[in-house]
Amino acid sequence: MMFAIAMVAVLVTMGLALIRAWRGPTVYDRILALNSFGTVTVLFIAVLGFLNGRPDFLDLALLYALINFIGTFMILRYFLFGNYEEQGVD
Amino acid sequence: MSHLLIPRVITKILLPFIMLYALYVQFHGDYSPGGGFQAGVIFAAAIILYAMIFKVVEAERVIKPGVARALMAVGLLIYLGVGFLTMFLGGNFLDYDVLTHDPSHSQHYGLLAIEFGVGVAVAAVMITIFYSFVDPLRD
Amino acid sequence: MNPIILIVILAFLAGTAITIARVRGVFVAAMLTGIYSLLSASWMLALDAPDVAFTEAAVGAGISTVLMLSALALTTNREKRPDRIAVIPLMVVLMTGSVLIYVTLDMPLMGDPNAPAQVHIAPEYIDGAHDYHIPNIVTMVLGSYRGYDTMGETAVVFTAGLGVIMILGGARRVMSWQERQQKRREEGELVLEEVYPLPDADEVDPEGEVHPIDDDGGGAT
Amino acid sequence: MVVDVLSWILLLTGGTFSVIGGIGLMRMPGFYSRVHASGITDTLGAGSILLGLMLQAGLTTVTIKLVFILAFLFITSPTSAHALVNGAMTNGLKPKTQVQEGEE
Repeated sequence: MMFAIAMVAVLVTMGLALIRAWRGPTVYDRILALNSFGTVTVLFIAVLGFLNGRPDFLDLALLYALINFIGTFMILRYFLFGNYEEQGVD
Repeated sequence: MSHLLIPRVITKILLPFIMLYALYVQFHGDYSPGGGFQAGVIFAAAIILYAMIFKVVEAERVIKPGVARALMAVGLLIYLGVGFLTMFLGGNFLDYDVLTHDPSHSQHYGLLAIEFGVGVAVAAVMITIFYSFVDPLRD
Repeated sequence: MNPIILIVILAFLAGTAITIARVRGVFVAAMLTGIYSLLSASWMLALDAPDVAFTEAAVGAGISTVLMLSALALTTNREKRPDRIAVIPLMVVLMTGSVLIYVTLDMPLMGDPNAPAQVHIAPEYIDGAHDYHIPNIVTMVLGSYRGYDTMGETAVVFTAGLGVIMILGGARRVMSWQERQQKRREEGELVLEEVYPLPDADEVDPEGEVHPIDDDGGGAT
Repeated sequence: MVVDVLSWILLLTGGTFSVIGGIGLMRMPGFYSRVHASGITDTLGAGSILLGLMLQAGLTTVTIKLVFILAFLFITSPTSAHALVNGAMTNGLKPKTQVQEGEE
């Protein structure tokens, strides 16, 4: 039961972060939403394992945290610290 | 001062753990999700992270482009080599049972060997593709 | 609970796909593709396929986003706005989609014990993995039963690497940047120092922290 | 029993703060205030939920993995947020000081 409640909270947060990623309005908001979404996905996997009674797949959560970090930095590196003229509102 | 100071410090701290995690995924593939392909990708991601947060030149000092190219072939050759080894020992191509006396151990050894080959090949290919993509930008 | 999770995630996937189709910034689209991959990996995990989810997260969300961004850095940032709505491709997509949906009606339900895959081949895999004491059946199937297929896949990855080398990197790119710079300086051909001042060996910060090259975008640009 | 109650409390707190962070990410005006909101999800929300799960798992490998995940999240997400804000600031995104009409 408690895992179900946590799962609902996690799914709602995922949805809210996704809506921010869909709507923008600036690129920075989208990157922020991506970062937040990644964190919530890690939580999603952890809670899902407990909800199904088989918390064996936490390796995946670790991988997601890692990929999220790398992905965010990759985007930042190309987008913000690169020499691109078109930043800001897209 | 560079904008990337804090990311650099954090990346320095994290990189060993990322690589260790890649090795865990590589060699624990018999027991948990994962295997050579995923491990190779994670390892390549670690190198790419290093190249992006520091510089591509720095990463090229760690793994030279030529070495990455050679490892591409080496990975595939490890896989093929296991196949030919089993043929040499009297079995069929990629028939691991002949590797040792115990079939269960043979399976484990064979899987470890081919997963290692896959991991090396995938990591080298990803790093090579990354180098090829970023290289023209610098000139 | 699980069906609800699946439906919610599928709804998220649909929304992300629509957003990808609507945005014009190519970088933003690549980023949203990363979100899409992460979501589909979560969906696969909810369907009890952790190995596939692992691959999807590592490859789809990680490496392919990275490589996509690196490739996009070679081109422009903006997608061209199409002159008109392309009718024929839309028709093709809609028809293919409806055919696929129609086909799924004939497929066995998820988890159906009488599905051909479950009665025919799966028991053999499970018995084999049990006999050989390998807990992860997926690895077992990949390495042992389908060893030839996996070898082919490795060869495909290798070929992909070869293809990229042949298209993007000529023979000269085997040298690292510094070696090439050195060679050019020796040949008196070109001096890039004015653009990217190259530090001498003894001027390089031992920590490798700050190089002049960094401040205008560094290696990425 | 005590452990169950504790993990109920932690999971509820974590869930609540996650949703609060999500709502903030959704509703806050301007980019910089949204960073603040997402920080709540990343730290208090994630931390509480993972702690609650740890209490449920007991002393097993699962707990160790959860500790690793928590440590990883606590290191990486502030770094990402820092780099993001730094990049936005460098690229000249001005903080929003007033809510303007007709915008969200």
